[in-house]
Amino acid sequence: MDVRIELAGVSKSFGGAVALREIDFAVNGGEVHALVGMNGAGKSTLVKILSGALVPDAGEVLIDGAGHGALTPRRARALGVSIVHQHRTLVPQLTVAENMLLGRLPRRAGAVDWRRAHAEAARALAALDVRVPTRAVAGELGPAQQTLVEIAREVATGGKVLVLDEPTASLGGADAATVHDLVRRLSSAGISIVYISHHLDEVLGLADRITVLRDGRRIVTAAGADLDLAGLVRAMTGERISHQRPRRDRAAGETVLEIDALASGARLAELTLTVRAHEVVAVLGPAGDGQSELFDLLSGRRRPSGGRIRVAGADVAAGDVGAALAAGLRCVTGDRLAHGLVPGLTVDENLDLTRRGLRRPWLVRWGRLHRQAAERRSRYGVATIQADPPVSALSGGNQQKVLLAKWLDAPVQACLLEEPTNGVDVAAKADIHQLVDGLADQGTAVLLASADVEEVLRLADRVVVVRAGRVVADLPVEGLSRDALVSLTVGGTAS
Amino acid sequence: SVSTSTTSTEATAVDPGKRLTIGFVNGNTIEFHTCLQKSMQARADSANVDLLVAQSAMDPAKELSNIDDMIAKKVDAVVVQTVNIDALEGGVARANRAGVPIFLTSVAAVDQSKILGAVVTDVKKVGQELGEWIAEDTGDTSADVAVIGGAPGAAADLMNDAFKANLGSHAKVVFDQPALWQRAKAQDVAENLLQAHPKVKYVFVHNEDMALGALAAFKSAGRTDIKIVTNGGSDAGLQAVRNGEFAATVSNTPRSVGEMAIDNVVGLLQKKEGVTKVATVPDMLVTRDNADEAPPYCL
Amino acid sequence: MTAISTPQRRAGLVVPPWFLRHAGVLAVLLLIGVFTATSSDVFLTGANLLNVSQQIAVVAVLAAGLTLLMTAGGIDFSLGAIAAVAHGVAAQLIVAGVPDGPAVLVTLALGAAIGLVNGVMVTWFKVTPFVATLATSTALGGAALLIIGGQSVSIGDHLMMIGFGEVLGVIPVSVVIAAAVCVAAALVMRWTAFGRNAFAIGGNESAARLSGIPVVRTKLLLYTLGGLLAALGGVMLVARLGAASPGAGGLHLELTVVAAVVIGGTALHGGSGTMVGTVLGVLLLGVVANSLNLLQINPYYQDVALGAVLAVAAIANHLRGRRT
Amino acid sequence: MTAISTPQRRAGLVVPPWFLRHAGVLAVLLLIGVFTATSSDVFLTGANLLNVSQQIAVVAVLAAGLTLLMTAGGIDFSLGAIAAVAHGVAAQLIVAGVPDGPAVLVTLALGAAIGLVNGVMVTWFKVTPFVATLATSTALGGAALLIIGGQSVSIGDHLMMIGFGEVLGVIPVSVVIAAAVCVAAALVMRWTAFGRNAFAIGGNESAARLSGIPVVRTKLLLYTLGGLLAALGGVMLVARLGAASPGAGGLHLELTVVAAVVIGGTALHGGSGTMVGTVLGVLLLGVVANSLNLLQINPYYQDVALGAVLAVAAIANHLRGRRT
Ligand SMILES: Nc1ncnc2c1ncn2[C@@H]1O[C@H](COP(=O)(O)OP(=O)(O)OP(=O)(O)O)[C@@H](O)[C@H]1O
Ligand SMILES: Nc1ncnc2c1ncn2[C@@H]1O[C@H](COP(=O)(O)OP(=O)(O)OP(=O)(O)O)[C@@H](O)[C@H]1O
Ligand SMILES: [Mg+2]
Ligand SMILES: [Mg+2]
Repeated sequence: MDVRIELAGVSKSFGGAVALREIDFAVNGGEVHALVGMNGAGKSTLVKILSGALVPDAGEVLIDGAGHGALTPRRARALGVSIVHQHRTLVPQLTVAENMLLGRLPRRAGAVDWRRAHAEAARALAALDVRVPTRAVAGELGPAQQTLVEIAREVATGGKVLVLDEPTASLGGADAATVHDLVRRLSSAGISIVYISHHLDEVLGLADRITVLRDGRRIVTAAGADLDLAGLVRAMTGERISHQRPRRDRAAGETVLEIDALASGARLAELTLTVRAHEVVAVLGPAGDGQSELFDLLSGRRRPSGGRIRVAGADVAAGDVGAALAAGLRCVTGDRLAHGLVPGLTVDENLDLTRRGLRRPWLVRWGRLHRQAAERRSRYGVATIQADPPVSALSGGNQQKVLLAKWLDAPVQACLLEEPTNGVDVAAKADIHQLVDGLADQGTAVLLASADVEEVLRLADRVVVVRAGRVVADLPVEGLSRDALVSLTVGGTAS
Repeated sequence: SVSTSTTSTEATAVDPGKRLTIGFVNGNTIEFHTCLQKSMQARADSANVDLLVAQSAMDPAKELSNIDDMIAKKVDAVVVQTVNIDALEGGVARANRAGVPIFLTSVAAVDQSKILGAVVTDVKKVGQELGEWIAEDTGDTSADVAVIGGAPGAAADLMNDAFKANLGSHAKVVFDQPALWQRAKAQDVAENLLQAHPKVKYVFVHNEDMALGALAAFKSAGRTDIKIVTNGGSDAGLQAVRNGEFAATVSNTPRSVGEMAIDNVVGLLQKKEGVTKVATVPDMLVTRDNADEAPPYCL
Repeated sequence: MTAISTPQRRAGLVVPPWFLRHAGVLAVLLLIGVFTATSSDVFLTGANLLNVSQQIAVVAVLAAGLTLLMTAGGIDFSLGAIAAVAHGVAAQLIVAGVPDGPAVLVTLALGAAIGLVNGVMVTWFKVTPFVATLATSTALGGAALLIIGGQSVSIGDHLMMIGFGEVLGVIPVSVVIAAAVCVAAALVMRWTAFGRNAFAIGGNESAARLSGIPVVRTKLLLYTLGGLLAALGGVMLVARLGAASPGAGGLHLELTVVAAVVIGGTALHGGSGTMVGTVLGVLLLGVVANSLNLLQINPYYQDVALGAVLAVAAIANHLRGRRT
Repeated sequence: MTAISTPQRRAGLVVPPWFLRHAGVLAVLLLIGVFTATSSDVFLTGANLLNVSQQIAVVAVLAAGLTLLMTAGGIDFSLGAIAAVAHGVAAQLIVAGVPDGPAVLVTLALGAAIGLVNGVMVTWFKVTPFVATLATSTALGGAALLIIGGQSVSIGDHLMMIGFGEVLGVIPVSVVIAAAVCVAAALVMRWTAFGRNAFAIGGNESAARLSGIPVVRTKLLLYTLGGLLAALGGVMLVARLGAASPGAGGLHLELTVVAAVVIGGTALHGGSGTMVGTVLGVLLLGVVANSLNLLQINPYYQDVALGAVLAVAAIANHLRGRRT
């Protein structure tokens, strides 16, 4: 088999933090090459280098044997390397056909030949057996269909190497299976696929070869057939025992947070769970499978289509941000820049926002605000170069700490933490874990939505596994091994 | 504290040997105003007077600012072609307080005690002359008359009232809409007029620019029978009268207003004998017969 | 290709999609039309309807350019001022003895050049479109007066063909031009790669760039085209008036154009827009003005009514948007 | 709190941050000031500077409201029209015999009510702010003329205090009012929860809402405040003119206000803005107009020059933005 694209000794670091170290990575023609690793292992960084979005600090990208120093996304695409990002890049207002042929609509006598465009798009879709009407408006498609259209588009543009970065992260089981089928067909048609996923069983089912990254290093590259789930998990997580679970001597108290038959469209079907005081409950599931709805529903951003939320025995009005806050429920988003922080305002003021939203004071007392913020900052270890810079000037980890400090640095009844260590380095991660422990110690009921198995093992007292919007398992963490938990999480999607 | 107004008329005569500086605050950018400015400039040059000019672009607040700026420049007098003929109270008060004489052009009625002087257009007479012309033209047959006005205001009302009062018993005003001094708007209004009142025989348009717009509308509708009477005396207007496109117009030209304004301001400042404080612009009813005798509109 | 049944088909009724999309504006238009027709028997005469179409021809030409531009996420606040400059330049060229044809061509080229300047400010210097074109609009407003020296400049019998000519003995040439421009714009938006690229840029600029769409070039062309059409509007203006005159075009025209396009459902943030909508918007404004005139309503009420119609149409657009 | 050394301190020079932020506008302002001062000895006289400040007082009052609103990501295109309506209403009330005080209060209340209507359209009906206020602006433009019947309405000696009064014998009352409004707005933006909430909403509406900040109420208040200040501007206008008159306020004032705020560095998309910047923007426009007058520049060139200044300031803002 010929090598289509190759990374030779590629390194990349961001502001001193090394994301990739001397990576060698090759993709053969027609193979499905899976890339796995824990969060922050460097997968996305690697494929960004492949697709020209990032320039490596050292090493070389070889496409069909030729080296490319200055690869840009456009150039990579022209050379047949394209990427389907985790966030969709369709033009939402345009039809499927047009999105498929963006920038290269067929023309006859200068005019767009719509009949041919639709025929071409339909043919390209049909060739991949993707059943999406070409006249449908892209923005109105479901997430699975959007993914399929995007994959089909990249194939149709002549993609010989297709990078799929977590294509099934936000899809349910059936939709994921459609994507798997597509991937198999593509590879049998001779297209090379780089497949990133946290669903290890789907990786094992799909991949011809698997490369495992850990902390920016390539740990192993092996044929899919030579690896099993346990071996893969071990390769990913390594021998580290840094995330030792501290000895727990707290006992769960009264029930504080009750979620009763909460439903939201097709994504969440009658989810029921309770969290008691002094307890950390992790909701675990394939990424994007139901638990991503929790934030919108619990915070009051969106109204559920059914079910109730109760805090300390009292109903919380549905779809009302103020009611959720007043009930002592704090929801910390996993998307800090979209829903958590105001990037243009300073750190100290961001820290004061929730207090202001709750107390509704007339005046802002800057002196007190800065004093209180300074305490919070030191408690949460927010490090800045300037005195009080805008949040947008902070590193990701520091932004995350600001986010947590903003929401949790006052006694709360219950909280939802969505990916609380998103984009955070190891030291900060440990700090944040201690903070969450502290919350539970104080009596807060903590609901944790995290895709990071290590983190769940480290923090949770109880694990609730959700699949297709329903609870399929509810177990105490005590006695669960890491590998067992990984298997539990990633094990069901292909069945 | 508000200081009391001192009227400029109490000031002493200016030394005839002194080179005068006059500020001119113009109110709009349409043809009348441009010609007014040109003729004032020419007359000022020949009278050895410095003329400073500012443009208010139909904004009363800007007009006041312009007067302020003129006062700051310590001009000997300010001539104002106002944006809104009857809305210069603030400006007059300011000039009075600063002791700068203020002189108005093209106004209808003024409080003489607070100004140096004025050149007034006898809009009543314009309306009356045109009304009488139509009354005579209709004779004993009845006729529908339409008015396409500029913008409502005291002056327009005076002109319109005089026009209507002198139409005689057979002519009747059936349509009266303003076109805000815009030629294009006048064209639209004229088109609508034809739709609403196809039998209209006479149209009084408040100025010639708008009248030309109305004329274009009538022409394109093939209506050469409608008689247009208007006000102005511009070259295009006189030409239209000569061609029979306008039945009549009244010539009261910005050229004479401008020249009179400079002459009278200088005369009043130097307290020359025989200069009238409030002078009336000479006007002339122009029809095809006397079109060649009409005075030039512009320089 | 499976499951390609549109909701309309399912309902057993074939309604063209543009009809549904513009139902709000159409309803308002119909309402006003019916009301005026019952109150004034002139309204529905052929002559009056021709008048209306003639009165809105210039607005339609400018609106066509703006629709394209706004579809791509841009805006041009200087179109009215460009029209004012163009109508002055055309008149002065004709007065200077340049034959009609070349005079018109030079004017159109000038308009395009001004549009290009807007485009350069927006693409190269990255000034917000609103701010950039507000600046040029101000400057051009002064330039328009300078060009005609603040006086009416009569063009005599020139450009009669555009101003008063008729096709087939009834349809005014200006209406034909406006219709041609609108149809052409609709075709460009639907059938050319350039037009489709505008949609892609307005909908998702970074996706468009990654797909190899020449974003900067397309934007420059759009602003240039906007300027060109505004200049064409200016030529039509001077032809209709028989003279260039201070106050023609400018801000008032600009706002009418923006209002028409927005009422027609083109989004301010780009990515969607139709010429059908824009034409309906232009028609609505024209019909409202005409009917208020025919009904002899005090012109001051006309602005009040226009504002109310704008507000109602905007809210109707929103309500329709929420239902889907 | 460690490492609180700012880059400026390190450089050994204490420069206030607002200075750096507005260096572009300040430079343009200085340049024009110096040039005018050397060419005209009138420019720097106390009388002239007082004139300038008086001329920009109304603009400053409206700009203060708009700055707050734009900081929260809104825009109000109807402020000029509200001022026009207010100046007419105040005049008519006074003519009808209402004493000055109550007349002013009623006018301010009316302005606030109109602002509230804008706010309701934007928050409840979710109409884009630009479109909503363009509609009200059109309607109010007509209403303003209706109210005064299209004619000047003289208020005689009324409101003399506002129009011509002086504090300490030199400073005009209108300037004192404008300064008070600007200082108050700056204080509101810096020290009140309401003002800070506006920043949070403009910076990230979703985050603000999730933090429990009353987004809808804050926006309604902002539009109401904008309307109130516009009405105050209208009262100052009628007091200064001594009469309500057609053409005062309206679109021209509106565009000046928007230009001033934008030049002052307030972002069109919200989240940042300063009163210092706005005051500098207002000053710049005022000084440009004054100096063009003093230098006896042909009035038509004045608009061209103003447009050029706007463009230069916008590009300067962009270049400064890119450097940091
Ligand atoms: N633009 C950036 N600036 C700074 N650090 C970055 C940047 N991009 C990635 N990193 C860091 O590089 C490391 C590798 O990140 P990468 O996104 O490649 O991880 P990943 O394996 O894709 O993780 P996940 O499974 O969470 O997507 C992380 O520590 C991350 O914080
Ligand atoms: N633009 C900036 N202005 C001020 N301080 C900054 C800026 N960017 C980074 N910093 C600070 O510099 C330090 C290093 O930043 P950097 O982004 O490299 O961190 P990082 O290694 O990516 O950390 P993390 O893993 O938390 O994302 C941090 O303390 C951060 O607060
Ligand atoms: Mg990743
Ligand atoms: Mg980082």
